[in-house]
Amino acid sequence: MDMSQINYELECFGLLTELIGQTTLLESSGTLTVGALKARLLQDYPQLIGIPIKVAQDNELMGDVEVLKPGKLSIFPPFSGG
Amino acid sequence: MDMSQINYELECFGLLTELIGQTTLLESSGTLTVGALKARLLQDYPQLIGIPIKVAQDNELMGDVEVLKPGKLSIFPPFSGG
Amino acid sequence: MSKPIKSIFVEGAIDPDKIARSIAAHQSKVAIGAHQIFLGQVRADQVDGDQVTAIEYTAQVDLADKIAHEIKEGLFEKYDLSCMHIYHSLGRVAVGEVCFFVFVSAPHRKAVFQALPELVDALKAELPVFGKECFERGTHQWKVNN
Amino acid sequence: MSKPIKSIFVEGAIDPDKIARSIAAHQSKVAIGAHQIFLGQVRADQVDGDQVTAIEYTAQVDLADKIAHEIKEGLFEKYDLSCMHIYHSLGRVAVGEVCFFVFVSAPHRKAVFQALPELVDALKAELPVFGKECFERGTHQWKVNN
Repeated sequence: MDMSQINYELECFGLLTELIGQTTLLESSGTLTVGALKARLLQDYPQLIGIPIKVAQDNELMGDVEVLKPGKLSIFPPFSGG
Repeated sequence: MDMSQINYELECFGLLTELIGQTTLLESSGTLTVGALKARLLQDYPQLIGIPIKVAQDNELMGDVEVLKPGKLSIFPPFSGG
Repeated sequence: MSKPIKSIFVEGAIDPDKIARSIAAHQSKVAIGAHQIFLGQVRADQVDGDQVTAIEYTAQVDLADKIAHEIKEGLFEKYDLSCMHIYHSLGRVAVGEVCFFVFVSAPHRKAVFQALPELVDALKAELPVFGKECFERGTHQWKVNN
Repeated sequence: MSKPIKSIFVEGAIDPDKIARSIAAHQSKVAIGAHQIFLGQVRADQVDGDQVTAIEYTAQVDLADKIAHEIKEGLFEKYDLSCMHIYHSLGRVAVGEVCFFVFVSAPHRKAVFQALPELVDALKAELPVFGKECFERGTHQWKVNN
Protein backbone atom coordinates (compact mmCIF):
# COMPACT_ATOMS: atom_id res chain seq x y z
CA MET A 1 0.00 0.00 0.00
CA ASP A 2 1.39 3.36 -1.14
CA MET A 3 1.37 5.65 1.90
CA SER A 4 3.04 8.63 0.12
CA GLN A 5 0.76 11.66 0.27
CA ILE A 6 0.34 13.83 -2.80
CA ASN A 7 -0.55 17.53 -2.60
CA TYR A 8 -2.35 19.46 -5.34
CA GLU A 9 -2.55 23.23 -5.08
CA LEU A 10 -5.60 24.33 -7.03
CA GLU A 11 -6.00 27.85 -8.37
CA CYS A 12 -9.66 28.53 -9.16
CA PHE A 13 -11.12 30.89 -11.79
CA GLY A 14 -14.42 32.66 -12.42
CA LEU A 15 -17.46 31.16 -10.70
CA LEU A 16 -15.24 28.51 -9.07
CA THR A 17 -13.62 31.20 -6.89
CA GLU A 18 -17.03 31.57 -5.24
CA LEU A 19 -17.86 27.86 -4.99
CA ILE A 20 -14.43 26.64 -3.87
CA GLY A 21 -12.22 29.67 -3.11
CA GLN A 22 -9.34 31.47 -4.86
CA THR A 23 -7.05 28.53 -4.06
CA THR A 24 -7.40 25.27 -2.22
CA LEU A 25 -5.16 22.40 -1.22
CA LEU A 26 -6.25 18.90 -2.17
CA GLU A 27 -4.50 15.90 -0.60
CA SER A 28 -4.49 12.48 -2.18
CA SER A 29 -2.92 9.14 -1.30
CA GLY A 30 -1.57 8.85 -4.86
CA THR A 31 -1.43 10.73 -8.15
CA LEU A 32 -4.81 11.45 -9.72
CA THR A 33 -6.02 11.53 -13.29
CA VAL A 34 -7.97 14.65 -14.33
CA GLY A 35 -11.16 12.56 -14.23
CA ALA A 36 -10.42 11.37 -10.68
CA LEU A 37 -9.64 14.93 -9.58
CA LYS A 38 -13.00 16.10 -10.93
CA ALA A 39 -14.77 13.28 -9.05
CA ARG A 40 -12.97 14.28 -5.83
CA LEU A 41 -13.97 17.91 -6.30
CA LEU A 42 -17.60 17.00 -6.86
CA GLN A 43 -17.53 14.90 -3.69
CA ASP A 44 -15.92 17.69 -1.62
CA TYR A 45 -18.01 20.48 -3.22
CA PRO A 46 -21.43 19.07 -4.20
CA GLN A 47 -22.44 22.57 -5.40
CA LEU A 48 -20.24 21.95 -8.48
CA ILE A 49 -22.81 19.53 -9.90
CA GLY A 50 -23.69 20.36 -13.50
CA ILE A 51 -20.72 22.72 -14.01
CA PRO A 52 -18.31 21.46 -16.70
CA ILE A 53 -14.77 21.88 -15.35
CA LYS A 54 -11.48 22.10 -17.25
CA VAL A 55 -8.06 21.49 -15.70
CA ALA A 56 -4.67 22.87 -16.73
CA GLN A 57 -1.18 22.08 -15.52
CA ASP A 58 2.14 23.58 -16.70
CA ASN A 59 0.25 25.84 -19.14
CA GLU A 60 -1.52 22.92 -20.88
CA LEU A 61 -5.17 21.93 -20.80
CA MET A 62 -5.38 18.27 -19.71
CA GLY A 63 -7.70 15.49 -20.92
CA ASP A 64 -9.68 13.36 -18.42
CA VAL A 65 -7.39 10.30 -18.68
CA GLU A 66 -4.14 12.24 -18.20
CA VAL A 67 -2.30 11.90 -14.89
CA LEU A 68 -1.63 15.06 -12.89
CA LYS A 69 1.81 15.60 -11.39
CA PRO A 70 1.82 16.79 -7.78
CA GLY A 71 1.86 20.59 -7.47
CA LYS A 72 -0.02 23.46 -9.00
CA LEU A 73 -3.17 23.17 -11.11
CA SER A 74 -5.63 25.66 -12.61
CA ILE A 75 -9.32 24.76 -12.60
CA PHE A 76 -11.81 26.52 -14.84
CA PRO A 77 -15.57 26.82 -15.23
CA PRO A 78 -16.86 27.42 -18.83
CA PHE A 79 -14.96 30.22 -20.58
CA SER A 80 -16.74 33.51 -21.17
CA GLY A 81 -14.31 35.90 -22.82
CA GLY A 82 -15.14 38.42 -25.53
CA MET B 1 -43.47 58.59 -90.70
CA ASP B 2 -42.40 60.21 -87.43
CA MET B 3 -39.95 62.98 -88.32
CA SER B 4 -39.52 64.26 -84.74
CA GLN B 5 -35.89 64.09 -83.74
CA ILE B 6 -35.01 62.90 -80.24
CA ASN B 7 -31.86 64.03 -78.43
CA TYR B 8 -30.10 62.00 -75.77
CA GLU B 9 -27.35 63.65 -73.75
CA LEU B 10 -25.05 60.91 -72.51
CA GLU B 11 -22.79 61.36 -69.49
CA CYS B 12 -20.02 58.73 -69.55
CA PHE B 13 -18.18 57.20 -66.59
CA GLY B 14 -14.90 55.37 -65.99
CA LEU B 15 -13.35 53.74 -69.03
CA LEU B 16 -16.19 55.06 -71.23
CA THR B 17 -14.90 58.62 -70.76
CA GLU B 18 -11.85 57.49 -72.76
CA LEU B 19 -13.68 55.46 -75.39
CA ILE B 20 -16.56 57.91 -75.96
CA GLY B 21 -15.82 61.16 -74.11
CA GLN B 22 -17.09 62.82 -70.91
CA THR B 23 -20.40 63.57 -72.60
CA THR B 24 -21.85 63.02 -76.05
CA LEU B 25 -25.04 63.87 -77.87
CA LEU B 26 -26.91 61.06 -79.57
CA GLU B 27 -29.69 61.86 -82.03
CA SER B 28 -32.42 59.44 -82.90
CA SER B 29 -35.50 59.57 -85.12
CA GLY B 30 -37.62 58.21 -82.24
CA THR B 31 -37.35 57.12 -78.62
CA LEU B 32 -35.00 54.23 -77.99
CA THR B 33 -35.09 51.31 -75.63
CA VAL B 34 -31.96 50.71 -73.54
CA GLY B 35 -31.13 47.75 -75.78
CA ALA B 36 -31.46 49.86 -78.93
CA LEU B 37 -29.29 52.59 -77.40
CA LYS B 38 -26.57 50.02 -76.64
CA ALA B 39 -26.73 48.77 -80.24
CA ARG B 40 -26.40 52.34 -81.52
CA LEU B 41 -23.40 52.97 -79.26
CA LEU B 42 -21.67 49.80 -80.44
CA GLN B 43 -22.25 50.86 -84.06
CA ASP B 44 -20.90 54.39 -83.44
CA TYR B 45 -18.03 53.24 -81.18
CA PRO B 46 -16.89 49.75 -82.25
CA GLN B 47 -14.18 49.87 -79.56
CA LEU B 48 -16.98 49.21 -77.01
CA ILE B 49 -17.23 45.60 -78.12
CA GLY B 50 -17.08 43.19 -75.18
CA ILE B 51 -17.69 45.88 -72.56
CA PRO B 52 -20.93 45.32 -70.63
CA ILE B 53 -22.71 48.68 -70.36
CA LYS B 54 -25.35 49.84 -67.90
CA VAL B 55 -27.67 52.78 -68.45
CA ALA B 56 -29.38 55.02 -65.87
CA GLN B 57 -31.97 57.76 -66.26
CA ASP B 58 -33.56 59.90 -63.54
CA ASN B 59 -31.43 58.17 -60.92
CA GLU B 60 -32.67 54.66 -61.86
CA LEU B 61 -30.79 51.83 -63.54
CA MET B 62 -32.80 50.76 -66.62
CA GLY B 63 -33.41 47.28 -68.05
CA ASP B 64 -32.78 46.54 -71.74
CA VAL B 65 -36.47 46.58 -72.74
CA GLU B 66 -37.27 49.89 -71.02
CA VAL B 67 -37.85 52.97 -73.17
CA LEU B 68 -35.63 56.00 -72.55
CA LYS B 69 -37.22 59.44 -72.38
CA PRO B 70 -35.43 62.15 -74.36
CA GLY B 71 -32.82 64.00 -72.29
CA LYS B 72 -30.01 63.07 -69.95
CA LEU B 73 -28.63 59.55 -69.46
CA SER B 74 -25.69 58.09 -67.55
CA ILE B 75 -23.76 55.25 -69.15
CA PHE B 76 -21.49 53.00 -67.13
CA PRO B 77 -18.82 50.36 -67.73
CA PRO B 78 -18.53 47.60 -65.05
CA PHE B 79 -18.43 49.03 -61.52
CA SER B 80 -15.16 48.91 -59.57
CA GLY B 81 -15.70 50.59 -56.23
CA GLY B 82 -14.20 49.47 -52.93
CA MET C 1 -41.63 62.97 -45.41
CA SER C 2 -38.88 60.43 -45.80
CA LYS C 3 -35.43 60.91 -44.27
CA PRO C 4 -32.92 62.48 -46.70
CA ILE C 5 -30.29 60.04 -47.90
CA LYS C 6 -26.85 60.67 -46.40
CA SER C 7 -24.03 60.64 -48.94
CA ILE C 8 -21.47 57.86 -48.54
CA PHE C 9 -18.74 59.84 -50.34
CA VAL C 10 -15.80 61.66 -48.81
CA GLU C 11 -13.09 63.55 -50.68
CA GLY C 12 -9.74 61.72 -50.69
CA ALA C 13 -8.50 59.04 -48.28
CA ILE C 14 -10.37 58.05 -45.10
CA ASP C 15 -8.42 59.05 -41.98
CA PRO C 16 -8.01 56.40 -39.22
CA ASP C 17 -9.10 59.12 -36.77
CA LYS C 18 -12.46 59.27 -38.53
CA ILE C 19 -12.82 55.56 -37.83
CA ALA C 20 -11.93 56.10 -34.15
CA ARG C 21 -14.50 58.91 -33.86
CA SER C 22 -17.11 56.70 -35.48
CA ILE C 23 -16.41 53.90 -32.98
CA ALA C 24 -16.44 56.33 -30.03
CA ALA C 25 -19.80 57.73 -31.17
CA HIS C 26 -21.33 54.27 -30.62
CA GLN C 27 -20.37 53.97 -26.96
CA SER C 28 -23.66 55.55 -25.90
CA LYS C 29 -25.59 52.87 -27.81
CA VAL C 30 -25.65 50.36 -24.98
CA ALA C 31 -27.77 47.71 -26.73
CA ILE C 32 -24.84 47.04 -29.06
CA GLY C 33 -22.62 44.06 -28.26
CA ALA C 34 -20.68 43.62 -31.49
CA HIS C 35 -19.20 45.90 -34.12
CA GLN C 36 -17.58 44.75 -37.32
CA ILE C 37 -15.61 47.03 -39.61
CA PHE C 38 -14.36 46.45 -43.13
CA LEU C 39 -11.62 48.68 -44.54
CA GLY C 40 -10.47 48.69 -48.15
CA GLN C 41 -6.85 49.81 -48.48
CA VAL C 42 -5.16 50.70 -51.79
CA ARG C 43 -2.74 47.88 -52.63
CA ALA C 44 0.61 48.36 -54.45
CA ASP C 45 -0.25 45.85 -57.18
CA GLN C 46 2.46 45.00 -59.71
CA VAL C 47 1.48 44.87 -63.40
CA ASP C 48 4.14 44.18 -66.06
CA GLY C 49 6.93 45.47 -63.85
CA ASP C 50 5.09 48.69 -63.05
CA GLN C 51 3.41 49.43 -59.72
CA VAL C 52 0.13 51.03 -58.65
CA THR C 53 0.79 54.23 -56.67
CA ALA C 54 -2.79 55.49 -56.25
CA ILE C 55 -6.39 54.92 -57.28
CA GLU C 56 -8.55 57.81 -58.50
CA TYR C 57 -12.23 57.25 -57.80
CA THR C 58 -15.17 58.76 -59.64
CA ALA C 59 -18.85 57.93 -59.22
CA GLN C 60 -22.39 58.75 -60.24
CA VAL C 61 -22.85 60.09 -56.73
CA ASP C 62 -26.63 60.47 -56.55
CA LEU C 63 -27.33 57.02 -57.93
CA ALA C 64 -24.61 55.40 -55.78
CA ASP C 65 -26.03 57.03 -52.65
CA LYS C 66 -29.52 55.85 -53.53
CA ILE C 67 -28.40 52.26 -54.20
CA ALA C 68 -26.29 52.17 -51.01
CA HIS C 69 -29.36 53.31 -49.08
CA GLU C 70 -31.50 50.56 -50.63
CA ILE C 71 -28.89 47.89 -49.84
CA LYS C 72 -28.79 49.05 -46.20
CA GLU C 73 -32.58 49.00 -45.93
CA GLY C 74 -32.61 45.43 -47.24
CA LEU C 75 -30.07 44.29 -44.66
CA PHE C 76 -31.93 46.01 -41.80
CA GLU C 77 -34.97 43.92 -42.82
CA LYS C 78 -32.95 40.72 -43.00
CA TYR C 79 -30.76 40.87 -39.86
CA ASP C 80 -31.11 42.20 -36.32
CA LEU C 81 -28.74 45.18 -36.73
CA SER C 82 -28.38 48.37 -34.68
CA CYS C 83 -26.62 50.50 -37.30
CA MET C 84 -24.73 50.53 -40.57
CA HIS C 85 -22.36 53.21 -41.88
CA ILE C 86 -20.70 53.36 -45.29
CA TYR C 87 -17.96 55.72 -46.50
CA HIS C 88 -16.25 55.65 -49.90
CA SER C 89 -13.49 57.90 -51.22
CA LEU C 90 -13.75 60.12 -54.28
CA GLY C 91 -10.63 61.46 -55.99
CA ARG C 92 -7.09 60.29 -55.38
CA VAL C 93 -6.19 57.74 -52.68
CA ALA C 94 -2.53 56.74 -52.40
CA VAL C 95 -1.22 53.22 -51.82
CA GLY C 96 -1.60 52.24 -48.14
CA GLU C 97 -4.48 54.64 -47.56
CA VAL C 98 -8.06 53.62 -46.79
CA CYS C 99 -10.64 54.19 -49.56
CA PHE C 100 -13.65 52.24 -48.22
CA PHE C 101 -14.99 52.03 -44.66
CA VAL C 102 -18.03 49.92 -43.80
CA PHE C 103 -19.23 49.67 -40.21
CA VAL C 104 -22.00 47.35 -38.96
CA SER C 105 -23.21 47.05 -35.35
CA ALA C 106 -25.64 44.67 -33.67
CA PRO C 107 -26.61 43.31 -30.27
CA HIS C 108 -24.94 39.96 -31.11
CA ARG C 109 -21.96 38.95 -33.23
CA LYS C 110 -23.69 36.42 -35.52
CA ALA C 111 -25.67 39.20 -37.21
CA VAL C 112 -22.56 41.29 -37.98
CA PHE C 113 -20.66 38.20 -39.18
CA GLN C 114 -23.40 37.60 -41.75
CA ALA C 115 -24.33 41.16 -42.66
CA LEU C 116 -20.90 42.76 -43.14
CA PRO C 117 -19.53 40.53 -45.94
CA GLU C 118 -22.92 40.65 -47.65
CA LEU C 119 -22.98 44.46 -47.44
CA VAL C 120 -19.39 44.85 -48.70
CA ASP C 121 -19.95 42.46 -51.63
CA ALA C 122 -23.22 44.18 -52.60
CA LEU C 123 -21.65 47.66 -52.50
CA LYS C 124 -18.70 46.57 -54.64
CA ALA C 125 -21.03 44.93 -57.18
CA GLU C 126 -23.85 47.47 -57.33
CA LEU C 127 -22.50 51.00 -56.82
CA PRO C 128 -21.62 53.07 -59.92
CA VAL C 129 -18.10 53.81 -58.67
CA PHE C 130 -15.03 53.62 -60.91
CA GLY C 131 -11.40 53.19 -59.88
CA LYS C 132 -8.55 54.32 -62.10
CA GLU C 133 -5.29 52.66 -61.07
CA CYS C 134 -2.38 55.06 -61.56
CA PHE C 135 1.08 53.59 -62.10
CA GLU C 136 4.54 54.80 -61.18
CA ARG C 137 5.48 55.40 -64.82
CA GLY C 138 2.51 57.68 -65.44
CA THR C 139 0.23 55.20 -67.20
CA HIS C 140 -3.08 53.96 -65.84
CA GLN C 141 -5.60 51.15 -66.13
CA TRP C 142 -9.23 50.89 -65.05
CA LYS C 143 -9.73 48.75 -61.95
CA VAL C 144 -11.72 45.52 -62.40
CA ASN C 145 -13.60 44.04 -59.42
CA ASN C 146 -13.65 40.29 -58.88
CA MET D 1 14.78 30.32 -30.72
CA SER D 2 11.06 30.86 -31.13
CA LYS D 3 9.49 34.32 -31.03
CA PRO D 4 8.17 35.29 -27.58
CA ILE D 5 4.39 35.29 -27.42
CA LYS D 6 2.87 38.77 -27.20
CA SER D 7 0.19 39.11 -24.53
CA ILE D 8 -3.31 39.86 -25.78
CA PHE D 9 -4.37 41.45 -22.49
CA VAL D 10 -4.75 45.14 -21.72
CA GLU D 11 -5.88 46.67 -18.43
CA GLY D 12 -9.41 48.11 -18.60
CA ALA D 13 -11.37 49.21 -21.67
CA ILE D 14 -9.85 49.44 -25.15
CA ASP D 15 -9.66 53.06 -26.35
CA PRO D 16 -10.94 53.83 -29.90
CA ASP D 17 -7.67 55.77 -30.38
CA LYS D 18 -5.74 52.53 -29.90
CA ILE D 19 -7.79 51.09 -32.77
CA ALA D 20 -7.01 54.14 -34.96
CA ARG D 21 -3.28 53.82 -34.19
CA SER D 22 -3.40 50.15 -35.04
CA ILE D 23 -5.06 50.90 -38.41
CA ALA D 24 -2.59 53.72 -39.16
CA ALA D 25 0.34 51.39 -38.41
CA HIS D 26 -0.76 49.19 -41.32
CA GLN D 27 -0.59 51.91 -43.98
CA SER D 28 3.03 51.04 -44.73
CA LYS D 29 2.02 47.43 -45.46
CA VAL D 30 1.18 47.99 -49.11
CA ALA D 31 0.40 44.37 -49.98
CA ILE D 32 -2.73 44.64 -47.81
CA GLY D 33 -6.02 45.31 -49.61
CA ALA D 34 -8.56 44.45 -46.91
CA HIS D 35 -8.81 44.84 -43.15
CA GLN D 36 -11.57 43.50 -40.99
CA ILE D 37 -12.06 44.44 -37.37
CA PHE D 38 -14.29 42.89 -34.74
CA LEU D 39 -15.09 44.84 -31.57
CA GLY D 40 -16.89 43.44 -28.56
CA GLN D 41 -18.73 46.15 -26.61
CA VAL D 42 -20.24 45.68 -23.14
CA ARG D 43 -24.01 45.55 -23.53
CA ALA D 44 -26.51 46.91 -20.96
CA ASP D 45 -28.37 43.60 -20.66
CA GLN D 46 -31.53 43.52 -18.53
CA VAL D 47 -31.98 40.59 -16.13
CA ASP D 48 -35.03 40.46 -13.83
CA GLY D 49 -35.46 44.23 -13.93
CA ASP D 50 -31.83 44.88 -13.08
CA GLN D 51 -29.22 46.09 -15.58
CA VAL D 52 -25.60 45.23 -16.33
CA THR D 53 -23.35 48.26 -15.69
CA ALA D 54 -19.92 46.68 -16.27
CA ILE D 55 -18.11 43.40 -16.83
CA GLU D 56 -15.04 42.50 -14.78
CA TYR D 57 -12.69 40.20 -16.66
CA THR D 58 -10.18 37.78 -15.19
CA ALA D 59 -8.08 35.21 -17.04
CA GLN D 60 -5.37 32.60 -16.77
CA VAL D 61 -3.18 34.97 -18.72
CA ASP D 62 -0.26 32.72 -19.67
CA LEU D 63 -2.48 29.90 -20.91
CA ALA D 64 -4.83 32.31 -22.74
CA ASP D 65 -1.87 33.96 -24.50
CA LYS D 66 -0.51 30.58 -25.53
CA ILE D 67 -3.87 29.36 -26.88
CA ALA D 68 -4.49 32.66 -28.74
CA HIS D 69 -1.07 32.27 -30.35
CA GLU D 70 -1.86 28.71 -31.45
CA ILE D 71 -5.22 29.76 -32.91
CA LYS D 72 -3.49 32.54 -34.89
CA GLU D 73 -0.83 30.15 -36.20
CA GLY D 74 -3.56 27.77 -37.37
CA LEU D 75 -5.33 30.54 -39.28
CA PHE D 76 -2.11 31.77 -40.89
CA GLU D 77 -1.70 28.21 -42.24
CA LYS D 78 -5.27 28.06 -43.48
CA TYR D 79 -5.80 31.48 -45.13
CA ASP D 80 -3.68 33.97 -47.06
CA LEU D 81 -3.44 36.59 -44.31
CA SER D 82 -1.00 39.46 -43.80
CA CYS D 83 -1.50 39.99 -40.08
CA MET D 84 -3.71 39.29 -37.08
CA HIS D 85 -3.92 41.24 -33.83
CA ILE D 86 -5.91 40.37 -30.73
CA TYR D 87 -6.58 42.50 -27.64
CA HIS D 88 -8.77 41.57 -24.67
CA SER D 89 -9.52 43.60 -21.56
CA LEU D 90 -8.73 42.55 -18.00
CA GLY D 91 -10.47 44.19 -15.03
CA ARG D 92 -13.50 46.42 -15.20
CA VAL D 93 -15.06 47.53 -18.51
CA ALA D 94 -18.18 49.72 -18.31
CA VAL D 95 -21.28 49.41 -20.49
CA GLY D 96 -20.63 50.91 -23.95
CA GLU D 97 -16.87 50.41 -23.72
CA VAL D 98 -14.88 48.03 -25.93
CA CYS D 99 -13.51 44.88 -24.24
CA PHE D 100 -12.35 42.84 -27.24
CA PHE D 101 -10.57 43.98 -30.40
CA VAL D 102 -9.64 41.54 -33.17
CA PHE D 103 -7.97 42.80 -36.35
CA VAL D 104 -7.26 40.69 -39.45
CA SER D 105 -5.61 41.94 -42.68
CA ALA D 106 -5.05 40.28 -46.04
CA PRO D 107 -4.34 41.09 -49.67
CA HIS D 108 -7.97 40.24 -50.58
CA ARG D 109 -11.29 40.51 -48.78
CA LYS D 110 -12.43 36.87 -49.07
CA ALA D 111 -9.68 35.74 -46.69
CA VAL D 112 -10.64 38.26 -43.99
CA PHE D 113 -14.35 37.46 -44.42
CA GLN D 114 -13.59 33.82 -43.63
CA ALA D 115 -10.82 34.21 -41.06
CA LEU D 116 -12.25 36.89 -38.79
CA PRO D 117 -15.48 35.16 -37.66
CA GLU D 118 -13.55 31.91 -37.25
CA LEU D 119 -10.91 33.66 -35.12
CA VAL D 120 -13.47 35.47 -32.95
CA ASP D 121 -15.51 32.29 -32.36
CA ALA D 122 -12.38 30.28 -31.51
CA LEU D 123 -11.11 32.91 -29.04
CA LYS D 124 -14.48 33.11 -27.28
CA ALA D 125 -14.69 29.30 -27.03
CA GLU D 126 -11.09 28.43 -26.16
CA LEU D 127 -9.52 31.19 -24.05
CA PRO D 128 -9.62 30.81 -20.24
CA VAL D 129 -11.19 34.24 -19.74
CA PHE D 130 -14.06 34.86 -17.32
CA GLY D 131 -16.54 37.72 -17.33
CA LYS D 132 -18.39 38.79 -14.19
CA GLU D 133 -21.45 40.86 -15.06
CA CYS D 134 -21.99 43.57 -12.44
CA PHE D 135 -25.52 44.91 -11.94
CA GLU D 136 -26.83 48.32 -10.94
CA ARG D 137 -28.11 47.02 -7.60
CA GLY D 138 -24.69 45.65 -6.61
CA THR D 139 -25.29 41.98 -7.40
CA HIS D 140 -23.46 40.05 -10.10
CA GLN D 141 -23.67 36.95 -12.29
CA TRP D 142 -21.05 35.08 -14.27
CA LYS D 143 -21.26 35.66 -18.00
CA VAL D 144 -22.17 32.66 -20.16
CA ASN D 145 -21.04 32.53 -23.80
CA ASN D 146 -23.37 31.17 -26.47
